Amino acid sequence: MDIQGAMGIIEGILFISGEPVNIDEIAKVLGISNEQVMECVKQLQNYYDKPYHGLTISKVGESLRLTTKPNIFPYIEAIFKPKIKSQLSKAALETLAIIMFRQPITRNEIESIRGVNSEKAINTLQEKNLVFEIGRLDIPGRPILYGITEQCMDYFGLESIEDIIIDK
Amino acid sequence: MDIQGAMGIIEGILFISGEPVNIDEIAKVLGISNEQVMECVKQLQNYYDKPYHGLTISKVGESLRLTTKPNIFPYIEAIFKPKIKSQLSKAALETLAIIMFRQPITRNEIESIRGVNSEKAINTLQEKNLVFEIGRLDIPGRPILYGITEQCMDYFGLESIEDIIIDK
Amino acid sequence: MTLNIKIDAFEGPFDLLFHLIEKNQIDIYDIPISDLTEQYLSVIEEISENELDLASEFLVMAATLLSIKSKLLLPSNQNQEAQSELAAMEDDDPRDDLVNKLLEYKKFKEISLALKAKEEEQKLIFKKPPEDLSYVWAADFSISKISLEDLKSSFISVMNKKKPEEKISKITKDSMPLSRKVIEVYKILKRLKSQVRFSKLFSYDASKVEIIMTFLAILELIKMNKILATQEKQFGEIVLTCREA
Repeated sequence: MDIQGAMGIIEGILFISGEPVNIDEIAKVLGISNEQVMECVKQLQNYYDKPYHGLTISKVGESLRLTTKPNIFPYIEAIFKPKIKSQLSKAALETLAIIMFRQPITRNEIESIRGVNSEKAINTLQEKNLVFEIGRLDIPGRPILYGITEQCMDYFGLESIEDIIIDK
Repeated sequence: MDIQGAMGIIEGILFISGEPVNIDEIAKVLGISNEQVMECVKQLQNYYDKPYHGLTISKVGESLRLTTKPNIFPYIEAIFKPKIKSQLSKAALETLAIIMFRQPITRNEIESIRGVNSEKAINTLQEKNLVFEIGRLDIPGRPILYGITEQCMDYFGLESIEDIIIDK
Repeated sequence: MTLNIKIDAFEGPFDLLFHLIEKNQIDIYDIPISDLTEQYLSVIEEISENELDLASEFLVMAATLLSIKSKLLLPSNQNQEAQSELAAMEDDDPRDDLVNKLLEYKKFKEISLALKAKEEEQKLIFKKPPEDLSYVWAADFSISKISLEDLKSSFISVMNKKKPEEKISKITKDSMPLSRKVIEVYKILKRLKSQVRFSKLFSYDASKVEIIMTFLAILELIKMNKILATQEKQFGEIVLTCREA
């Protein structure tokens, strides 16, 4: 498989999927290594960086996704009137921040860091599929352990959770 | 609006839409003429023609659309087919089970049990002659009532509907 | 000092403390507990005038602050002979625990702000709806691999699947009005005629709200002179008896 052909296929796969696609899966279908996939992505991204392209490829967690560039947002808005995406409350963001860096973590531990009841915030995050029950702790009461989902990385556009600390 | 910026926006709009977008609409949002839109498309197409791109723009009637190139289809199939196939059969199996044990039943009722749109699944089952329209419910909208066909009963060796008892 | 603060603006007592610390440019490693406690109390006082339902967490923090304040006052009453002991005291600053918790909270507060910024960024970019390819393979569904047993188990699993509606019905159960709960509890006690332990009035997996409601119902019944409640020791089991027997 030559690299140019692989680039086109990767572009097509991401286009069809809409949702982020796992790098392993792409590598498997193309019969190349993950590193080769990333090399293709890097080259595609070089093209996308040109001003005459409105798309961009990004890595979220262990997946790749094709999205529009932020700068064309006003035009997208003008033609499609996208639904206003509901944003997370302060409570939900705080709770998510804790789960992200302390996972797996119980509700009790979250509440002792925040100092307030966090049941509602956790429920909201679960409904939005940003956190999930990883398992249960083997102590009396068998409390639920929470962790973040793959979709959470997509939601915030994070390649890894360290991005959040580095960007600060 | 410079032409490069317009190209990026057109690309983004076609990408998001997934369906053909009317040229007039694009021209209006960008504040340029239809001819200028087509000039942008021509230039974008020059780039897409390169082997390292898997997408292509085409004009259908008075609209434009972005699709994958036909030559990458085998890879699309290889990566998405297993997923879609198993989803499809799971949906069909669930829907058939519900119709079998709850007939006569409307699509609404099926969907409230499954929690997802079930139109495609019902269509598939009808095409396979496993379920059919028994009649209609005498309420506003007169929704269709579904039941399993004789063929389906034969297949599973059921003498009559009464044989079907769920031992829960 | 006039404080014009709404409790909604704060995520909890730590958040409120932070607001005060930043506003007064306090060094977090050397918190003037007296001042801070005073300010904290005046804020929650003002708030609780309007919102009686002030979250208990805010009151717990008030108690914590007061307790730290009193501990800090203690060493000054002791004699100054034991120099070494004093050094040990410094190691064991009563504020440490609070400071550590505040620092921990601050870290996540900052991360949550960074997440907020990322969320804003992501608002501007769009994914494309996935292409519906199912039509390409619709013909592949085949009944030949399915048995009646498959159908039964599929049916049972789909019927048992948790549905969002269940959450709604759970809420109505939780928010049973107190008056109904009072009647319910009284009926149980009257029927049993003997002593009943408080913990037997709700199932082991009862929600917090349910337990609180039951407790409130008990208080109500005691006030109404309908039942007797005894508790042998602190945090011990509460035993209830019906007065009319």
